Amino acid sequence: MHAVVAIKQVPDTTNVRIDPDTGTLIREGVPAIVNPYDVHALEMAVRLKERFGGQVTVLTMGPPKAAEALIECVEQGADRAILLSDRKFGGADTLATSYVLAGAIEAIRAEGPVDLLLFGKQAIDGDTAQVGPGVATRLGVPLITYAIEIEAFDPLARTAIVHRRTELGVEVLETALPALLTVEKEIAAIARAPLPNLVRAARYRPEVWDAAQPVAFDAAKLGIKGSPTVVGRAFTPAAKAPGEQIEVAALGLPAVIERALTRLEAAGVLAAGPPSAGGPGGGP
Amino acid sequence: MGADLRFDAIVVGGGPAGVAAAITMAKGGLDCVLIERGRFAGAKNLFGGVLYTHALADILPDYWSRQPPFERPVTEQGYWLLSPDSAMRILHKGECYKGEPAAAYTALRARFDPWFAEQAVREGVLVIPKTTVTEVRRDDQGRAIGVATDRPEGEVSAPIVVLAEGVNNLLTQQLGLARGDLPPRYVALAVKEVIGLPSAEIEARFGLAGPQEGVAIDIFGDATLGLPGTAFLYTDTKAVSIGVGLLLEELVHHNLRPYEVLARFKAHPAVRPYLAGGTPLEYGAHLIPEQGYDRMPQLVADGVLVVGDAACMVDALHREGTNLAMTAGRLAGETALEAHREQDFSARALRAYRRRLAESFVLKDLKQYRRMTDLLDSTPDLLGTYVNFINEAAQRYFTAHGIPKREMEAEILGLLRERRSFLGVARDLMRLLRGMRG
Amino acid sequence: MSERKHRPLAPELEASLPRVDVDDLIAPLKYYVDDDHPHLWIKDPAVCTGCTAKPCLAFCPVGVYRLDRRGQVMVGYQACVECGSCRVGCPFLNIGWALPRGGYGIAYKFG
Amino acid sequence: MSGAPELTAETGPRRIWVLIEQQGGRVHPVSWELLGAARRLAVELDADRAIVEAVLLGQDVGAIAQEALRYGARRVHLIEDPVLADYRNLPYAVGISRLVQAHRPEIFLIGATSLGRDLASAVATRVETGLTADCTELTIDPKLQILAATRPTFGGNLMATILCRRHRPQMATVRPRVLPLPEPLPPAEIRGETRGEVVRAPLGLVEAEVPLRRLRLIPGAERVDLEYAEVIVAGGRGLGDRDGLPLLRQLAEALGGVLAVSRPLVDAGWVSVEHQVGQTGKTVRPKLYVAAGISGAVQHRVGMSGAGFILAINKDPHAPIFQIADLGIVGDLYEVVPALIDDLRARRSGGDDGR
Repeated sequence: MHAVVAIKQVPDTTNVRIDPDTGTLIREGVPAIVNPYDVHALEMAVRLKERFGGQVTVLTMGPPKAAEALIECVEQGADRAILLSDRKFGGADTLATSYVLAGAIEAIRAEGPVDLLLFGKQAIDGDTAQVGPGVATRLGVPLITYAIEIEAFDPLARTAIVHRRTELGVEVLETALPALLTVEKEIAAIARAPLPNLVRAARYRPEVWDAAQPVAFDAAKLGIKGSPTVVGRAFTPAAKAPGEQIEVAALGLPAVIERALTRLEAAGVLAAGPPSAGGPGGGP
Repeated sequence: MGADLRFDAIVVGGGPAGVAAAITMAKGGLDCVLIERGRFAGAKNLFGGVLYTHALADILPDYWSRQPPFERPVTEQGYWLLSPDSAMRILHKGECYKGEPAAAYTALRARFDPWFAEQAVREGVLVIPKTTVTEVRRDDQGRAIGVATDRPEGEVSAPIVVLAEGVNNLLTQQLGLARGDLPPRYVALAVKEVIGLPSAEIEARFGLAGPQEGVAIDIFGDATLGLPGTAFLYTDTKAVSIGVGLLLEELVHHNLRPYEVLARFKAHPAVRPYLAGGTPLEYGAHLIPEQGYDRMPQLVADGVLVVGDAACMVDALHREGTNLAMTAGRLAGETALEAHREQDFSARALRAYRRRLAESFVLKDLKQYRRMTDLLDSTPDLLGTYVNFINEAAQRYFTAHGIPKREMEAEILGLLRERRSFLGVARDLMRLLRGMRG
Repeated sequence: MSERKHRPLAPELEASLPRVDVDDLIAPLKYYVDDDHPHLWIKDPAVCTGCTAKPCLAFCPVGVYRLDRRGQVMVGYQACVECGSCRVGCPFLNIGWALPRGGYGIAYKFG
Repeated sequence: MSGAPELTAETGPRRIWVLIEQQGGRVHPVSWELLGAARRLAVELDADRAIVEAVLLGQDVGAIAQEALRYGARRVHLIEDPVLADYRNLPYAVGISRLVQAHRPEIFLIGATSLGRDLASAVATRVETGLTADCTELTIDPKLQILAATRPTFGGNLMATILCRRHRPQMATVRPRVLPLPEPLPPAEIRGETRGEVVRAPLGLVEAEVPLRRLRLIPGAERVDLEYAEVIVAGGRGLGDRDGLPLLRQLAEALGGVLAVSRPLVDAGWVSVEHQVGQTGKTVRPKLYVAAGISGAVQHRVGMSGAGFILAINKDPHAPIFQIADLGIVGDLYEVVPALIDDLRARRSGGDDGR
């Protein structure tokens, strides 16, 4: 069994601050972490390795500092780590990113078969959820997003049964392998890494692949050049105007409740939507 | 895998003491593992902010070329004596503090310690983060043979274990090397805030020529409500570090919230202008072991060496700690190298560590100031009394009242006498002298 | 060495202490919370009930110890910065104190 | 079967496309929201040539195509095929990509639902164009005359307006409920509208080519997931008593949401930490956040300030939570919450929920 996990090093958005003057991210003191969903993707891969044997390869595209994130993945049980790092990759949007990751995975597949590709459902910095589907599309492998459980996995028959969460409920899908899964956190609970993994990680240096070696990427499809989208403007969300404050003591309870429900309705946050339009995703 | 987890030496803790020991041992050819419980070396560490470089130079003579992440060189230093509404400032600056590398730098531990640990990695130390050592493993004769950690398959073995676990020295206690836990009267709780300011603003406020200059001020008196303790205000590159430390027993006794003491200090008219408009970046707290020479834990056992805060190596009077810790770490490392050469890890052999320490400034200073904590502890209002007196005396001295100077001098003496009898003053002076002279 | 001389704090000093919401102070701190593994605990709640001073409510620098409406001491270990004050400062040594599991707890960004 | 002959880029229609998301014959309302937005964008872009068209895939969904016309689509590109009965990425992506390549829309909007986000990226990759995810605002940049799609990033701390200058279509997924739901036109007006038409296209893919099968659907087996809950009712120290929790649970049920708490209640051991919102707990971004008896220390606020609408209930008129609340009720939560529950229940059963 060979699983490839793609990860991203992200600033910890629970701790992020934005410079109100420049509208840019204050990197000072913001810890970099492995995208939390990706950690669960990796954990799933490691569980499969423990059950079926084989290996887990982890890869990321990022600056040299992203090697830290890969080393954390080795701690968590990855056998091999590849850092795709080159100035030419810089400024990539999701299309250019999926081009590089797909190219790297092709190269890994050329060395030997890969059974499963695992991605976090999205990165917490951009929240786009686009790279996984993009890579699956480029590689022509089946895609299952929002996976929450691998019910069955058969590397010999090359099939798997995967649960996927949607607004409708949980879809149970049977897929051919290799497939690409983007996962929710419940795909696998994080187990505490054993000490020998940490020892190995402390000595491990990830392989670094650049734009020329071992994959000769098409420069036109890389980085800013290869990215159809650009950020036109970045700004901090307008500070909320102070909200309305109403006092039970002053207005009386019925008036306060009436006002509250009117406001909630106007804000469109009451669950009851129009019955005719109450489609699949209608209710929360 | 078992064979992989066998080393020549284990260091517990990635602070200055542990890293210094690890580097020294690795340079001497030992296969050394350093186990750190934080996400990275330094994640749990906090200090006021002044780091003396002499100890670093002894460990890494080429440290300057390795670009340590210091904040600012300390080119001006001294004391503020605060009364509730005034301040006597005694500061020293001069060309003597210039030149690279400087004798002291301000630093932030979550930046400096990872760099220092990285130097250990460069020297061949295996640094394992995110792992808490839970026990020192001993054979049936009580000799340390390794450690257990909180990770699955988490045993590591080595004939020598250096405990650099910090002020909460649970392992040292577990081994029976410390006589009981830290008593609250010999431990200070320090709280600190790092407050972000543009560097040009810092330079304007503190009268600095540029980022190549910095200030370290220790503050006494009203900053701690006159209670035994000190406060500090240090300039970092793009922030100031401000904090206050009080003997824990005082906090307990007076039911004080340390962050309120800090907030009060920050609001002092002599302090507030330096912080105005700053962005609070981080708040933190740390214990400082001030039990001194007479109550230090035993420093060695069979296969065990204790260094740094775990061994209470803090000179509170001179705000020195990291340099003592680094030096102790280095000397422990040298002792471990010797032990490996002789293949003798017994406490008797390791006692060379204590001898080395005794010959160094570490134990000499600790011994000299062995009575300081007791002095403050037994005379808790000493600081407040004298600091307020000095401020009032200064005010009289610097103001013309239309009275003869001789009368003014008598008045100043009177101010002192209101506060303390002549006998009391004499006794305080004696104690202070004894405290200073050892 | 000599007798403790704790004079009570002058009332005007007491009054000069500003009220600070410690939750605001710890807001910028980075914690890796270990959900199912509290590393602080009350050894014997009855001892706390009998402790009138409850200095832990004040001296803990991050306000880990608070009272619920029923007067019981609650332990918010998630906010702990692992300084150790409560371990040695509790007059009855009634606070169980362990190190968080490796990798969890406070991670200073400046220190 | 095909639509009107294509015209040249200079004179032909400038198409703004909207995906009509349906599953099992039920339309996700975001599709109508997007048709409304597309009509507005068409006016902003080019009142003469810009037209709004819908894309609809599925099996036996002809009635939905008619409904799309009622919501303002001039034309519906319809692919009906048994392979499309259940949503699967590959056949949908293939079908839509072929339509895109055939008709070259300028803008293509898709709901940021799990289906939409799954699909949009596959389509964008196939046609090699730019896609902006999870937008909350769409306009036409007045100078560049292209789509300006604004979206939150870094956990809502930063807004970014994304442009796709050269590639077409300019694709965006848009969050449900950030745009108003338009009124459908009455059926009579559609019949009178000559350009309202449904154009069918073949899928060009057979079942054997799809390497994925849906075995079954476990409906509504959704676990409580605070981080992604749309409605959260949270209690804090002001609850005073553990007995207040069932009350908040009832309010949460009445609002279709889940229960959360601030730190003191977790510390007190009333609730497990997975319900905790705040700096040492979870960060949430629901559409509605009801803070009952929460003072709103920064430590809590950092976990929930991204909520769409914050309703705060607190006795203390100076509680900091009121600084960020959209609506603050100063009063005893033990009075206010039961009254809210009663009214919400009355509304639900009374059926005066008009529209």
